[in-house]
Amino acid sequence: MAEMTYRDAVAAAIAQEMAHDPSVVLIGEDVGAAGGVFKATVGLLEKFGPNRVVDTPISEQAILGAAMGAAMTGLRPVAEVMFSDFFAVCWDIVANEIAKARYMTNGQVSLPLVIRTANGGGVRFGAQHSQSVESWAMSIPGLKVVAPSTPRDVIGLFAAAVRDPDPVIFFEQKSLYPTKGEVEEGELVDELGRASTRRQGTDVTVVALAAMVPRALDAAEALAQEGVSAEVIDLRSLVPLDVTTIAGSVARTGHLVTVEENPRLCGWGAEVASIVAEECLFDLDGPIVRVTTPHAPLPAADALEDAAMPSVARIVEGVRRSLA
Amino acid sequence: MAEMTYRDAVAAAIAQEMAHDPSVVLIGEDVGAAGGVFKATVGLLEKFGPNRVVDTPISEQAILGAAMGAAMTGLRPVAEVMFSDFFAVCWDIVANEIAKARYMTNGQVSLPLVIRTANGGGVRFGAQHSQSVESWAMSIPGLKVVAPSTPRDVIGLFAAAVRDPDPVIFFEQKSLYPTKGEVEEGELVDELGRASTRRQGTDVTVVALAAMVPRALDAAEALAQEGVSAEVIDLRSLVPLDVTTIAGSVARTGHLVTVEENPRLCGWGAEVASIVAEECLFDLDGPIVRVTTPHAPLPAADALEDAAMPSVARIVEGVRRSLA
Amino acid sequence: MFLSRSRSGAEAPRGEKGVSRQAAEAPPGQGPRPGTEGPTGGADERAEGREMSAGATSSVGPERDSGGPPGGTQLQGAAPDVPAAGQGAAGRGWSPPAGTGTAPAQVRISLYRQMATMRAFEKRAYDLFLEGLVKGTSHLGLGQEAIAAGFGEAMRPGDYTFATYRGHNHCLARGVPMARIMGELMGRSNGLMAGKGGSMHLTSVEHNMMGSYAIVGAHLTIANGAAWSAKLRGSGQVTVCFFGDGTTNIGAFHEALNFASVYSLPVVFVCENNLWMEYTPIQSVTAVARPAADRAGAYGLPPVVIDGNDADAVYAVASSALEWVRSGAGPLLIEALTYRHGGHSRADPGKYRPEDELSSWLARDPLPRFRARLVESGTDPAMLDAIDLDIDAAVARAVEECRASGPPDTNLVTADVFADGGATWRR
Amino acid sequence: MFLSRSRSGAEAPRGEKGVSRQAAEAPPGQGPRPGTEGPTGGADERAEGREMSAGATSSVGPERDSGGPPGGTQLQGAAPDVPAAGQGAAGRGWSPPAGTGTAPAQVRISLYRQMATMRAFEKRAYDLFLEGLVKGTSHLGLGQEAIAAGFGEAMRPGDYTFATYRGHNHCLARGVPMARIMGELMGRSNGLMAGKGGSMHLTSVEHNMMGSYAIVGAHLTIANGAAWSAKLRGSGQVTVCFFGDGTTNIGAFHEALNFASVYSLPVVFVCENNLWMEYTPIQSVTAVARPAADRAGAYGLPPVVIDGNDADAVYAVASSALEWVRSGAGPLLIEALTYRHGGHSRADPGKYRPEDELSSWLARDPLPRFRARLVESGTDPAMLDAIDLDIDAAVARAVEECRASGPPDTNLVTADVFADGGATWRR
Ligand SMILES: Cc1ncc(C[n+]2csc(CCOP(=O)(O)OP(=O)(O)O)c2C)c(N)n1
Ligand SMILES: Cc1ncc(C[n+]2csc(CCOP(=O)(O)OP(=O)(O)O)c2C)c(N)n1
Ligand SMILES: [Mg+2]
Ligand SMILES: [Mg+2]
Repeated sequence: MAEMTYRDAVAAAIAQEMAHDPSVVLIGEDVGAAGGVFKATVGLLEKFGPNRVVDTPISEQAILGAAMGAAMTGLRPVAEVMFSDFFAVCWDIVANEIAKARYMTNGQVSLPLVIRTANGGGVRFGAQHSQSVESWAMSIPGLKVVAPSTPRDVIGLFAAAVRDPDPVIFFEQKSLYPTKGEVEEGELVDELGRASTRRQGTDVTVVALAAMVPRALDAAEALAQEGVSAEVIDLRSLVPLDVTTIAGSVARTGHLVTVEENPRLCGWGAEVASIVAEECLFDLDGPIVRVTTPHAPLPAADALEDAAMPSVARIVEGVRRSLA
Repeated sequence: MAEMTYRDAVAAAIAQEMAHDPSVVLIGEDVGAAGGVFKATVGLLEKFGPNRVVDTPISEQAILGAAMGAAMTGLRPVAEVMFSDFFAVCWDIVANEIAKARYMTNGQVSLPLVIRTANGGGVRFGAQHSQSVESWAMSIPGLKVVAPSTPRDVIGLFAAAVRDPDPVIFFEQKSLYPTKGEVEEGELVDELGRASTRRQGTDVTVVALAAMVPRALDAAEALAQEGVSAEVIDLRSLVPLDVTTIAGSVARTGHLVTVEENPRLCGWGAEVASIVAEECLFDLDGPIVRVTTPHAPLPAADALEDAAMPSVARIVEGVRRSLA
Repeated sequence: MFLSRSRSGAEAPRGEKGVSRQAAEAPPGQGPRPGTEGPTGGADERAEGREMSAGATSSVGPERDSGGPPGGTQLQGAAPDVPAAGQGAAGRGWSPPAGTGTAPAQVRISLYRQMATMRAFEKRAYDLFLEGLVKGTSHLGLGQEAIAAGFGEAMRPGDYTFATYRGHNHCLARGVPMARIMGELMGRSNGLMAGKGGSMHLTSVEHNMMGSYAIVGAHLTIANGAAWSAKLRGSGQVTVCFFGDGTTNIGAFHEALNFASVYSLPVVFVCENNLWMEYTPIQSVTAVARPAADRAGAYGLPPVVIDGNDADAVYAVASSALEWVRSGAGPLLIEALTYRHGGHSRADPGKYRPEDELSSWLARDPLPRFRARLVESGTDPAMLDAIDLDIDAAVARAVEECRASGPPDTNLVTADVFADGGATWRR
Repeated sequence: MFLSRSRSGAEAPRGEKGVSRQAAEAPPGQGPRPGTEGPTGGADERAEGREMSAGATSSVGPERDSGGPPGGTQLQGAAPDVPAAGQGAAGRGWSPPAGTGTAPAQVRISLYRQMATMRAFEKRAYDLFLEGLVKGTSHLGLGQEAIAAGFGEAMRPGDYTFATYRGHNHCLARGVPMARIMGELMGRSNGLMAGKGGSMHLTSVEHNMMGSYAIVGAHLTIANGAAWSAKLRGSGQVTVCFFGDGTTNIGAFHEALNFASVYSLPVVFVCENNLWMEYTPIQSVTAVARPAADRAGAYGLPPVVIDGNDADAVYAVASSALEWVRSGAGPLLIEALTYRHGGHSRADPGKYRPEDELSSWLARDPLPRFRARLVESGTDPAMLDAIDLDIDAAVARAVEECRASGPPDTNLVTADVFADGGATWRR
């Protein structure tokens, strides 16, 4: 066991997989010599050399297109999109090409690739550098979608993503980069599609992802003070989605609250809520409450951004509404 | 009253607005001399001249960027994205720039513009030319989202979109282009955000959009044969969303089924379902059922595409499940 | 109606060129700034004015203040015939003036004031960052001031500016008050956008500073739109769009340049080539040596590289380029060589850059270089010192104003998503 | 492990060039096609082989069948040192061979057979559309056959093809059976992708036909990836990427070309300039006269325009270009002038095109032109007639095979979204 930041866990995860499989290559803007703009790829160029760690021009379409073409022909590329907001400049390659290639070719094409990206707000980058766009990826058939909340999961889930034969979008939550956690020694490889129950509870199921997990845990702690026992589920992966764990928990608690950094409309919280409303309706003893940011872009100023993000207080309030 | 195709209604709508306001300009690929690849802009170049009807290179980012810059500075551009799938090549301009400009500038910038696009499947164009992406737009704060189901609504909603001070994404469902409907004479201008109850019913609320509206009506007809009275709501606009009409109907029927062309995850159906699960849970007497395409790209072959799209039979089956 | 049916209809006579243009309304609140009395280029529309030499550009006088509309305002004015697709005239034939030009003394003093203001402002911003008062990210233009100042001086008040996240200088160049910019960096209620945009999105429509954009490349396409609108409205406004060397490798750059050239839009694209992207040297990821100039030919434009650290040269080139573009001869692409003194963004010390590269560029710092040249050509150093003192005082006042401002009202979180002032997406 | 730690690690000695490359495995099911015995370019890796003249390119023999891996297979083979960013050598120095070359008679017969096959196939496809049997959209390459044939003949079996929705000819050129292509157009179970992709997405990994792409521009970036992979694997494979004139104005084109040049990727970009986008002439929306060639300089590449309606010329240029690119000298961009005889897609009669333009191009129809030249140079017309008859019979058989195939099983709707064969997104 060693304590490690989420940021360092990213580099460790990539190093683990590059060492494990020589067909793994890393490509992106400033990922090499600079060690990444978030310093999440430090040391990889030195370790694996410029053949396998490639600094690129500012050409997101070219980067992801190269990853796709390379994945078709024998490599396992890991491509970085520096901020997840930049998916918007290369969404065609992700949503129209990568996601659909296997299907359209009737299974001829395999795309074992990972696209890593820094996702989410809380660090005062403003509206074009703070979005949580994991739901964009979730909505596109053919993509797998992963978003770890701890350094340990960064490694385990990243390894699973790299070894997966399908394209995986790997969301690193930027507000978590400096956070620390224990990581066991040795190779770590998880399975995609397993949620983790971070806290057991009996009164309400709180489903969260990435940076909202610690916040949901804080809310659960606060709720415990007032006698409410909240179960907190960390989804870890949106596709595959661990409906079994969610439904099992709701069957016991009768109440569901989702907590996401996304704006109000059409986020994964809506998907989870509507699955439960379809499959577990009669388990419910109260309304399904979604805690999100308002349906607005994220503001830059600290005071405003803090007010926009789901806070512990808003999660607590959401739980109260679900129980009312 | 005159009968008109949905396709011709588009041209009529644009002509109405260009005649009404000289600051309205039309820009896009093949929209001018060719009258549009769907023949939905026929006659406009002849009527309004090349200053106001502009044929462009294949440069979707440049087209939408130009629309944005022009809208900031006194024009009311109508830009065409030929197939809605191509939003993926210019999503940055839509989601990061157009949607956020007013907010980020604290209200300094107004973007009175419309982006028209041919949306959806059913015409054997395959996975990259058949997507329904209205939910992509719905998920981005700052955009209004409209999708008419009839020739009459094409005109009324388009006029409302053009006259709206906010950016509106206007989805023309390509499978509806050849369909016909009655259109009253004279200028037609609707209000955005009003759903239309296309059929009254007492047992179940079926919420649909665009090409799924006629299909839902067919299903309601079939259900009537078996004694089930379905109310069919045509949303017409996703943002603003007419929650009042939906909730009012569910309060009466106790059952909700959504019908969308989207793949399974995170579509507007999930949003509608989760709003109802949050705000009207105790009105519900059965599970909320979403009828969608499978979570897969759309296949090209007719036999396969027909199997993928929500059919009358699948809608009927969905209603039965909601009533079970 | 600025586009009358009779002129744009199919029946309208084609080929009526050079229709007299009504003077456009100046946007509200936009007086001329001192130091902008540069040459006023001909605003005559020449939809087919290709291959025109710069010398042939006629100068017309009256609309010195031909400010266009700020966002959303609909303008009066006859529309020129915009060339149909492909009739566009690219800016072939123009070349930058030789030498550094001979700007009036008054302009040069203004250039100095501008650069010194930018320098003092950004140094203070950096200090405030170190104090923890500038909380978000920020990207300084220290060392790149001559470009912002030179173009800023040459532009008319009605011209439009589009900049990147590295946009403080360009805001200042358009006359945006320091306190409003600093307030935005500090996330205060007095900020230009009350803290909602942050340092990367500085916008002041009132000053025709049409925005700072944080996604590489996008704003080149948006700048085209403002230029298109100006052209259609016949307002004589020119758009100037600034961006970095790294931006030349993204798709939007390519689309925007081709588009501008095809429609002969009145826009000047200015590539501030500071040799670096964030942490990667542009040279290492670009197929050509001069990232902008070596691409100009791909858009039918002349290759232009200028010394971006020489305010006189920038001003001379900017004046000539604006005049040319304003004449209707189509867009231009100008690559200005420069260097950022610091790192890419706030905390980055920029240590990845070779020592000698940095020191050679510091030796070409545009501010002392210009000051020395001014003094050499007879300007009293005491006068420049007085300007410096003035500026220091102004910066100090601005910071005080910001410190006195509270945080923005949290109600703003859901304000102005839509034109009705709110964020309501339902009924 | 094709990239051993010791070679790629920081401690590895740099600069080991020209490490001997193990012959790459041929992809399964891929025998040589008749008529591919053209020159085999040197597969020697020269990571720093810039400014090399075509004449200096060494030819090495043995790996005639150096087919690379099809999708997903991991290959053995030593990796060359890929140049770090910016060390890339662009293809400067290459120029197309003068004249139309002197291909062996056998190659020329094969070129004829290829073109005649394409022509017969597409004419039949058009008939089937009129019969209502081709239901989706489709885009014919009638008139553009010489490009597909010329490159197809010059490519090795292991080389990769990337094409657009107008890709029937390119599929045929790689040896994909007609019935599988026609079946896909007809949405039958015997289709190349069992009807799931449709005419716009024809793909046969088995033939290294790596796909047809329907979003303009995207596949240029994907082609780079295959080239990058080939380079890293040291397989000697070249990627050839075909696209239209209209594609040169979209951002992805720009990003792809710069990227290929920076990393000296073994890829040939072939612009089939047929003068039209869908219904808009390319000239009207492009800032330069030659949409690809006039942009080549922006990527450090030589401008190349060839007669795309002359199969001999295309073959000669293709052979030379492939050899050059295979040598490690970096990518090339070739603009081939041609014309589509019909409309953009199935129902479009193409009436918007000037009569004389169409007739002048019909007079340069590559098929009769080539046939006449063959006969002139001594080929027995009876032999060509026999080939034609062969082809007619083959087309008829293919159509019969399609007619006999049923619609695809509807279970395919949810098959192969993920690698486990299904569409399950939950547990
Ligand atoms: C599409 C996109 N990709 C990447 C980034 C991250 N990024 C921000 S600034 C920058 C470097 C830009 O370099 P350049 O254009 O030279 O401008 P400079 O910062 O030197 O002024 C990068 C890569 C971005 N903002 N947008
Ligand atoms: C991004 C994108 N924009 C628009 C289209 C629609 N479209 C399909 S083909 C085409 C014309 C392409 O012209 P060109 O590149 O010259 O190829 P050609 O069809 O002539 O072979 C257009 C505009 C598209 N498929 N993708
Ligand atoms: Mg730079
Ligand atoms: Mg073409």
